[in-house]
Amino acid sequence: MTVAVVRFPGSLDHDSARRAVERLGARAEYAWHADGELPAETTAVLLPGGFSYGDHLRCGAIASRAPVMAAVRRHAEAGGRVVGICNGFQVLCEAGLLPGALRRNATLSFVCRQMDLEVADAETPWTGGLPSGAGLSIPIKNNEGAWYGDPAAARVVLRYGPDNPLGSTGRVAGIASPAGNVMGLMPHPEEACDPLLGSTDGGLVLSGLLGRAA
Amino acid sequence: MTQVVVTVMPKEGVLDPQGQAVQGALAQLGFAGVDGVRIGKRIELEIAGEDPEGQARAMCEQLLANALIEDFWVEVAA
Amino acid sequence: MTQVVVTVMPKEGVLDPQGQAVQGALAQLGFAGVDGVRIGKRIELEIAGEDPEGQARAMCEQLLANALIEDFWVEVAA
Amino acid sequence: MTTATARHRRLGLTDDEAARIPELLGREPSDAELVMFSLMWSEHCSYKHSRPLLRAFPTAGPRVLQGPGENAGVVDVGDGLAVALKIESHNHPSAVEPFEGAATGVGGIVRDILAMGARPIALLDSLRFGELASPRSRHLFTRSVAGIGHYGNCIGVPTVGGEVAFDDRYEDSCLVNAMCVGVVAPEGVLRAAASGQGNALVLIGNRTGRDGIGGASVLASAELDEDEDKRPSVQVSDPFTERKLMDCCLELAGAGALVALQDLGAAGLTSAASEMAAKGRVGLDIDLDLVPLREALAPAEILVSESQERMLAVVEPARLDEVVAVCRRWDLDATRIGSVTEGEAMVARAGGEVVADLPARLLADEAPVYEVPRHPAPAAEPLDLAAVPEPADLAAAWRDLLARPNLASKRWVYERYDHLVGANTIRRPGGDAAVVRLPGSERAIALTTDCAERHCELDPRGGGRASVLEAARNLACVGARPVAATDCLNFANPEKGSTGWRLAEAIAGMSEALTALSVPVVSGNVSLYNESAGRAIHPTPVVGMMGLLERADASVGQGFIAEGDLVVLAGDDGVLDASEAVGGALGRPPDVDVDREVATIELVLAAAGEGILRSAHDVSGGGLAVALAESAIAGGLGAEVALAPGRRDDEVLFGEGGGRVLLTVRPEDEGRLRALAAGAPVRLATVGAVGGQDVAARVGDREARLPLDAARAAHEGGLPEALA
Ligand SMILES: Nc1ncnc2c1ncn2[C@@H]1O[C@H](COP(=O)(O)OP(=O)(O)O)[C@@H](O)[C@H]1O
Ligand SMILES: [Mg+2]
Repeated sequence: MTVAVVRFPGSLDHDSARRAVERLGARAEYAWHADGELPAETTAVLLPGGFSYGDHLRCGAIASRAPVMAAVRRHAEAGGRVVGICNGFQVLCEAGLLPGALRRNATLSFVCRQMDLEVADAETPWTGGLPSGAGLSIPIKNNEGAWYGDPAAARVVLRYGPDNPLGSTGRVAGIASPAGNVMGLMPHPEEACDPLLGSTDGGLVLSGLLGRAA
Repeated sequence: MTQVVVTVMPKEGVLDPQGQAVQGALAQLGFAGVDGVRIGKRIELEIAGEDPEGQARAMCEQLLANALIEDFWVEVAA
Repeated sequence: MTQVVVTVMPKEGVLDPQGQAVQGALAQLGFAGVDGVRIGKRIELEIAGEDPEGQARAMCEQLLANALIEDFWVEVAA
Repeated sequence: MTTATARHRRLGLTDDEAARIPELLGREPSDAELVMFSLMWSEHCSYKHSRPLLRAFPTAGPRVLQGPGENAGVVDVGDGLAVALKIESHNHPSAVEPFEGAATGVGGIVRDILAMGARPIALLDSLRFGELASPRSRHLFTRSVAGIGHYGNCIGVPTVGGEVAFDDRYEDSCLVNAMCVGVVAPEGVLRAAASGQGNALVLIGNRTGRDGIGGASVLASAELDEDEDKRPSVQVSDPFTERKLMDCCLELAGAGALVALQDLGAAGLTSAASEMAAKGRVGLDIDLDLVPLREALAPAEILVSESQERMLAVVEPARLDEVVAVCRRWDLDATRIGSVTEGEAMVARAGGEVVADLPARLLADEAPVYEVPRHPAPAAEPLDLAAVPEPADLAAAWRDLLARPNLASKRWVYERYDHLVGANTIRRPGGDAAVVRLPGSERAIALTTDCAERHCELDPRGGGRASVLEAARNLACVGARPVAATDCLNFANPEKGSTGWRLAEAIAGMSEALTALSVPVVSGNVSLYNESAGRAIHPTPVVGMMGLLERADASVGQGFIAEGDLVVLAGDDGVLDASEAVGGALGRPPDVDVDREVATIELVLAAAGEGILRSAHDVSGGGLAVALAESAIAGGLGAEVALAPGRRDDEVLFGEGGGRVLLTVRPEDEGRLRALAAGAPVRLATVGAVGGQDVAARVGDREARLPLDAARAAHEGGLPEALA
């Protein structure tokens, strides 16, 4: 198992993501935005959080056009697992690998807060086999985290509880591709993989990177 | 070099929280009769070579605008 | 209601990181001859009552623009 | 008067200073040289009014790898790791344009840490504004917070702590201080001293524009309401470039490709280059035509531009290509703009002409030094309680205090900051101090900023002691032993009234407490002239302090843990003098007994070390009652306490000071706690127990009781409501 953690200029969470993946017993390799290929042994891809290209124009827009994204697209289209976290989610939507778009939070401010999430779809690899309605506690930290789109047209995997400061459509916190192999979420599982930091629920999400391709 | 202006606005019907907030702030400042505030981007560029307008449209489709939530138009300085 | 458009752009000489980043991205996408990219805001509003242009200027001075780093202008729909 | 003298005055130089320059040079300065002197000899760059006073601080210690004088201080924290720390002000720029001013303040302090070769891992912000009833203060506060958040969030350094206070005295002169902390291997510490004749001088990062020209001398060294037209063009922050600069410089430092590194801050290239040359006792030959520009600039402008997100490196010629390649990979400009030369001359050329040629030390080290007048302020009188109305309803007064912007939860602020990025934040904002794991180590550091400005106003020496002791107490409350401090001395005009005396007294008081704690000051910053329209700020010596935890998993929180735990109060009585309850700098707090307060801090550390502390919380603003409610809210558990009567009930509940800490322990551990205190000058009182869904405090036969929900609503709602 080798997870390619993609680095763009302005990526911030690549190192925490790498450590979280290694905690799960997998290898992590950085992939560079300017390269057209992923590391040869890549079995899954993680697009980490951050402010790629300074969040200029639209969050994730510039990164979604970077050379490495063509390789990520091929990996996804071949059924390979891909998770995009926060800015990585924005990149996946901008790249058209997931439906919808992420817009300015309803609070019109950055929000850093521990959030209660619930499993909306237990059939994807991204919730560690928890039943629908099961709860997770994972922090969010973003400025443009309000998912906007048609929930019916998306496979909603995680929802916020009643407290949805971002104002995302249908309380959406994370969605997957129809086949379930591509996942995007605003909460930060890599910040919730260590008991010392208060929660380990993030490991359930990231364990989706380790399973066989769908 | 041709001066080109690209304007990108939130799509009709897509609500614009920032615009609403500004409208609220204006009301607070005492600007009573303000309505329908919408906030978009103005992107000024200098484009070399053939068909600057066509190039600008291509830039919008490939990067500058997100068709799902935004409309755009291109003006070329006479 | 009068349709008014306020345009706010970074002042000449003031750093425009957003414009820089977008210019770099366009070059990466293969749009070679692009230069002088500057990005500002377009604010559309409907204003009721007397002298909509004057009102809009007042709004810019009080809220919509930051005179230290931004220039603005106001257009009133004919 | 000749136009020449008119010019030096416009540049902010006194006639004496202007007269000194030809004496030092043995000739008249060129125009560019005069501009360079005016900036380097400004208060902001030269500390000419404060340098003699700063010598009073204790700066030595077994852990100190780098004390004051470099871009940041560095201390050894064991486990093969060192920590760089520094706090700096960006007050005047934030008053002019709060968003960009505060944002570029963060950028500047981060580059100071970067210049030491350290990876920034945490930020803190210490803020002061006028009362929130004032629209201008609301604007300055909300926009400063937005700017700090924008920058810190975007560069991926967590903002883990800080403080905010609101007082009329900051209405015209707000304070925005930012602190940064970074990690580096002891052998990897970089310094700013240039060396190696023939080595290349490389400018890395943003292009140079007209940003903040004259900023150092004008913005930071003159009262704001003098000459509006002196205001420089505002610096716009570019955190995306800063992040690339961080990644790039750390990659270069890690590869050992840099001989020296220095950030470009106040006075831009002039300051960076002259300090590198002076520190290394070498010369520099700079070709200004090679500096990448954003717009056409005159040579003197290039020399002093304060364009942000730039670093200056000294590189061996053999490694120049490698350095440029790494910068390109990070999409950053890297340009050789000059070389290290023999001798001590800093030479700047433009268009083939020499525009400046002078010994760098004249700029960096030879600034005039002034003894500030030290007129003692008349001693304040203790509060006459008879003149202070006693609240009829103690519970209502308690709830009101919890909702005061100065005491209410600062969640509105820190939820706007990414305080988690990096996945090392063990104790988040909202407690007494943040706890951050040291990457790749079992150890963690604790961080806090504190200042008792109202106390300083009434008694600068006592307030100086109190500021240091509160910081140390905040660290002890999370179980961390204080190991190093950085300070930002925010004061009014030192040439006027008693300000010079207050500055000296505050430094003396801080030094007494620091010495008693064996905590050295390893870095700091001075911001003077914080007054305008005749309104001067309180003396505000902000203390940033770092503590060390040998085990990252051994930290203590402020929230109650379990029903039945005993609530123990350690420390002496508080008073209403200078308290939030009386709402300002009124009265005169009693002398601060450093030894007793240090003994209490040592007791808390000992108890934490033995693992018997269930919770610990510093008793600060709002006194015991507010501390009790905060621990209850944080733990989601109430408490019932009974306090010794004898003094006025509101003073018992809401009085401040006394170096107190509110502890909880299991009943079976109370004896052990008392044993640890045996023989030490610490007063311990078991005042009650944790339990229920109310916080209740009885004084004699009078009781104040708040349902936990009501307390939480007041504490969480206070700040948002003041801004609504
Ligand atoms: N400006 C700020 N930025 C980040 N965190 C803050 C800020 N202000 C307050 N906090 C958080 O709230 C905590 C409590 O604030 P406060 O009661 O003022 O601290 P104390 O009284 O211990 O000095 C601080 O220790 C810090 O964690
Ligand atoms: Mg405290």
